[in-house]
Amino acid sequence: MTEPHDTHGAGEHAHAGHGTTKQYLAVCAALMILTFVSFFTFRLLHNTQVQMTWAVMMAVSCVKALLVMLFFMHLKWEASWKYVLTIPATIMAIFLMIALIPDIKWRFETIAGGRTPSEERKVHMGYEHEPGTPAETEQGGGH
Amino acid sequence: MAAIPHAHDDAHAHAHEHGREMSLGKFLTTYVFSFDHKVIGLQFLFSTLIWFSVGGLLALGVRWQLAWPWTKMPIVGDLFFSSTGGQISPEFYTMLFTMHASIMIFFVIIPILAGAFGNFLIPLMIGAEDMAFPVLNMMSYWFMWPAFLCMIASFFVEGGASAAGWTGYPPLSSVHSAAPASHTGQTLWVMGLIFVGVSSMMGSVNYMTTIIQMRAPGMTMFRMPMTIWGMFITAILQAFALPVLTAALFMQLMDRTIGTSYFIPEGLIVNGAPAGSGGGQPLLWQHLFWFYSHPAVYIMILPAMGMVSDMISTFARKPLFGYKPMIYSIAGIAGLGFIVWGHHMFMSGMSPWLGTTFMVSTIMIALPSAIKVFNWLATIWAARIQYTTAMLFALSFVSLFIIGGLSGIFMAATPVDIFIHDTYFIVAHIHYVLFGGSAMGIFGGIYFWFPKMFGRMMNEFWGKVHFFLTFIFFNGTFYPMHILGAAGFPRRLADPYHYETFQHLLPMNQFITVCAIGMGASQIILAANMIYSLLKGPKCGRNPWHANSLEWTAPSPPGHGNFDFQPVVYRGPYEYASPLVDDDYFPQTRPPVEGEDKLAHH
Amino acid sequence: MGKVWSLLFLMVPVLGVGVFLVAPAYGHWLPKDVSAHGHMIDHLFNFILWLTGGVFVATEIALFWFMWKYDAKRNPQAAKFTHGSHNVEVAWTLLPAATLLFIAIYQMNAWAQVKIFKPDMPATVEVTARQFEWRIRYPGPDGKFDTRDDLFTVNDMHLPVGETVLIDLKSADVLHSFFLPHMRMKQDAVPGSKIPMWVKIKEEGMYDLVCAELCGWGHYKMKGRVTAQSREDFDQWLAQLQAEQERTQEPEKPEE
Amino acid sequence: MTDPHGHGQIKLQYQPALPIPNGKLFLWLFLSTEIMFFAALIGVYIVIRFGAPDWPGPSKMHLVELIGAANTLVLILSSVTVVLALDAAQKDNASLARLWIAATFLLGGLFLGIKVFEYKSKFSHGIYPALPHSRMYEKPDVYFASAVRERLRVLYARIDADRAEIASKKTNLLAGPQTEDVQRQIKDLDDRDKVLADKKAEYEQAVGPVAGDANASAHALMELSKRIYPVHDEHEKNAEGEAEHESIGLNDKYPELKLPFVVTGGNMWATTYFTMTGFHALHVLAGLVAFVLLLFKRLDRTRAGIVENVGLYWHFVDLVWIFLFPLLYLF
Repeated sequence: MTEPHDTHGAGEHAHAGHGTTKQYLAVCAALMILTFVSFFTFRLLHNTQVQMTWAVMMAVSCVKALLVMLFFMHLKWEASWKYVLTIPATIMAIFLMIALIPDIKWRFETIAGGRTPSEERKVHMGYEHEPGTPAETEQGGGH
Repeated sequence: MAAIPHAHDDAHAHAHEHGREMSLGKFLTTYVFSFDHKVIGLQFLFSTLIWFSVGGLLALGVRWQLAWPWTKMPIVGDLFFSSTGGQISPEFYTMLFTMHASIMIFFVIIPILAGAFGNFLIPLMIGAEDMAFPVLNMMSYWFMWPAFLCMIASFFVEGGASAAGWTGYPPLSSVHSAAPASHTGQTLWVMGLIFVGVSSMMGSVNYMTTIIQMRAPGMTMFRMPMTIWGMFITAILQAFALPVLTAALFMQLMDRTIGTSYFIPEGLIVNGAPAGSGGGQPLLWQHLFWFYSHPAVYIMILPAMGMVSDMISTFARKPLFGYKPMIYSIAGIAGLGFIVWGHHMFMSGMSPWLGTTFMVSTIMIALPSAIKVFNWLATIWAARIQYTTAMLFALSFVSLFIIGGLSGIFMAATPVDIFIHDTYFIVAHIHYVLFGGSAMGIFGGIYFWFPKMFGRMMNEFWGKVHFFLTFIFFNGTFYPMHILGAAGFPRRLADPYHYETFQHLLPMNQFITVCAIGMGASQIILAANMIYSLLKGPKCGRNPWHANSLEWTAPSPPGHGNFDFQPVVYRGPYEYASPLVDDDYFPQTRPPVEGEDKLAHH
Repeated sequence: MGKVWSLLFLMVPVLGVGVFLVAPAYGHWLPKDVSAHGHMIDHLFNFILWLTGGVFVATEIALFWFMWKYDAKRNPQAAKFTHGSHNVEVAWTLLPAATLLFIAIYQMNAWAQVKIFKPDMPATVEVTARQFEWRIRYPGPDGKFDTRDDLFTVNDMHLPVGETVLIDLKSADVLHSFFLPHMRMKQDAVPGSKIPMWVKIKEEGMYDLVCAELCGWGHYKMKGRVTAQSREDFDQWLAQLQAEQERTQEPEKPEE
Repeated sequence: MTDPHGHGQIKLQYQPALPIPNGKLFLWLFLSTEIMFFAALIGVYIVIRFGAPDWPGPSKMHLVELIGAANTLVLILSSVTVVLALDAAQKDNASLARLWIAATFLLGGLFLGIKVFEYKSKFSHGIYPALPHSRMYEKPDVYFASAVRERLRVLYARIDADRAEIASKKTNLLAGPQTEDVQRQIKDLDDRDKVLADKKAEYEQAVGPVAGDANASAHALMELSKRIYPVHDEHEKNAEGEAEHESIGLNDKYPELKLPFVVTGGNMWATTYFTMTGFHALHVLAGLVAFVLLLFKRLDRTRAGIVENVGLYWHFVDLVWIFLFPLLYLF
């Protein structure tokens, strides 16, 4: 193959809209460090402060996601259309997850009827003695 | 800049006719595996109309059973139930209404609006030669076919087609032993819906790109016809809501095939056998399903609203009243549409506190719909109405949508919903919105754009007969259902007269069934009219209705590439009865006249 | 033809209202309400019916009138060239908004009474739905569930009138819905959960118990019966049930 | 687009709203739909995870956090290489661009390879997405007990069949002439028979009588499950240190046993784990296919747009993993 495009200034400096190799490597290093931060948070704190580690790890993940989007996906250098496309999607995604969460609360309050989950499990273990089980429903109407 | 053609310029209309002899390969690429948005749109149109008749026949089966329970069902009874004297089984009845709803929603209304009209109209109305991604567009049609095949196949597998309701609520839909139809039929149903989802997703992304990037010069966002706005917002709704349904469908598929239990709770005993490993939550499906399927209700009506706005303005010979408020209310419906899904679940066992939240958002979504109705009414106020068939269907949309919209307020009111939830009141409401609304809009759209699609006019007389019968029989069928619902008549029962409470409602059900049969029969007129006009209808020029929007400046039917000149847009699409010009219409492409900028609103 | 079409559209409000006026006279209406809370629901239903009925008639008549008056064939006047009016738009946005908000707030109390403010009392009866029957369990003389003297019936529920009863709803297999049209009660039964319902019945009688959520092929025949009776009759019935059960049933396994 | 009808067709002009190519806009819109897809999966995971009465920690499920972290690093590296490929393509350095794409492909392949290794280690422990393949049971109930009994029955039947075969061979040999060779063969058979008999006795002893007892209590069955597949409460592990990791169950000691065991919440854990990583892996696979297609092209400046779009997709795949890793491995 010939190189017909050489005349278009192949060796020129990077586009105005893009980062330099150095920047990319720096971001990469930051991502790796952040990965280790969440990993060691888990190792050191998970047994004692569960909620805390969850919060830290989610925060770290959000920072990582932001770094990837800003630098690798070039959003840092894009025009303002980036807001139109990314913000609604992000809001919808977060909204969906938040909207599902009341189900958890519901499950704890109504299903378990105020019992703790482990107590609820004991009820399930004794399930054979509740109505609707095979032992008692032989005369049932199902076909 | 190319010259702007005259409205009745027939000279170019035939320039694009195809040669008589055509090789098989060329036939395939032109009419079957075509990249042309118009051909794909027509493929969608004809496929969905065929499914429309299938879904309608299934509905008549449901109606027969409700009017004359356990008697010999015509045709079906002889074919499959001769051993019981033609009396259908309750399993079959359950299958009938499940497949009726599934087909009508996923194979008719959604693909006919977005697939057929969206495909055909979007490039024409914004002045583009085709969609942004023609190959993707073709794939979006051909991805419907695996879905079609799944649905057809499901009727013939053991146990029959899906019978878990179109909502497919688990555990009934995800446990094999729960029902005879919960075997292969339900799996095929899930797979069919996944294919439909993939198809719609391809379409919606394509539409969005096309509308954002491929508008003709001068066609600003606020000069787009309402049809395009409806399609655009629908595409956004689909893009955000559909993936959630796809994910949920995959989960149900896994529950059904590899034994996971996303939606199967602990300790479930179905038909004496334990089901799955448990640990899932049945309500989770309902949340995910309605997160899509409530916006889907708007996916099924917003494009029709847009089309109706265009027809009303055209035949009222008057600008659309409140163009921007119309757009904002469509956007408002779409935005609110994402936070109201819980109103399908007031009785589902969801936290009643959540019910209150969803009630408020649901009540408020009536507001943008009300604004739209007022605007339509204001559009025909002080107008010069031309009673074409398309206009009659558009006006009936308004008339019937008022009923469908108002009956929604009953359901949104949580305490009232306690009584009318899962009764025929709901059935009446959904049909007033989907048949009285969307389907009437679709019929109107067919009469309106038929000349553009095929270059021939449809027969107006028979069109009006079709309208008259459909309108009468439609109301006869669905209006009494409000009364049934008020009497507590539950839906989805093979034999409601089993309960003393509902026995006195039998005569009314028989009346409804007679009307339903009449309504089904009236559609034969439409089919005959379409076929006859396709072959023998009078040829029409570019702009038979003297309408403003861009598609009417293209040849009828438009050739490859749509436009034989470069369209440039100078004004909005609703400049009828403008004092600036002598005609009562003022096409978007006509160069500006003196004094226009003073009058311009947009 | 414009006249014909306008009149056709006029039939919608005329017959629409007519049907709603005539239907109650023929018994095609809300079934008789026998619960203490039902009047709230019926009142809201009627309130919304009158409100939406007014809007319905007004808009449909307007539609008819515009169709009648502005027929191009009979109307020599030119169409009015207008793109809308800001003030009108604001008016017909705010007015419905206020009305809708009023409806939303007006009904909250009824919903809370029926579904949120659970009375603090032990359950009178536990209902477990399964394909295709209602299994009903009473706590027996000791007043506690999950004990040896629990009383069972199928599809035949008895409740005392004049006092609030708490019903626990469960499901053994798929979704069902506990629907008592005469008591304006409806609640889905969800497997894996226990959902409380409460009601105070005002009148003695026998009422249909309907399954209102598709539960399989036999959904239509999942019919139960609620017998509302005085406290004495109810207690007597329970005693009789207990006697029957002791005679016919082998002793249950003791609880763990 | 070419015109098949042969008459002159004008090229229409447009007025795009956004200053980006259609392809890039398409990709961003497509990614929006993908975000919703994964949001649904993650939302379901959160509901099930936090709604579950009990949820097994990573160590219970043989999930090694370090491997997950390593995989994260692999994906991050591949994100860098693909962005460098784009850089090279924009500078019209086609050969360098191809090199970076090849590197990305290899890293993506490495990611999938590690994933396959992880899946295999799950499968080898009897952890599958769900019953009936999975050998995990939710609670020590009758179904668990009968599954253990059924498994033991199959095992014992196999041993008994082998022993019967040995016995019949021995009878045949005894019937013939007793040469030295035959003597040795008989001794061989005796040894093998003894090994099998010992093994069965060993199994019987190890499993204990609980499995055979139809009325075994839930507690006894739980103890049996712990012998088969030791699980530790998070609190136990905390008190006694990490050493508990090493304790060996029957299934580890005798890999051929493949006995069922009880892990509360284990099946839901496996379901969500396999679903989420599985859909992610499918996306990785789709990316790899795209990279292969790119490798056949000359990646000069004219194709920088394609490289950018594929790169955007690949970064999105990376993005999803950034959230999946802590949610699945560290929560």
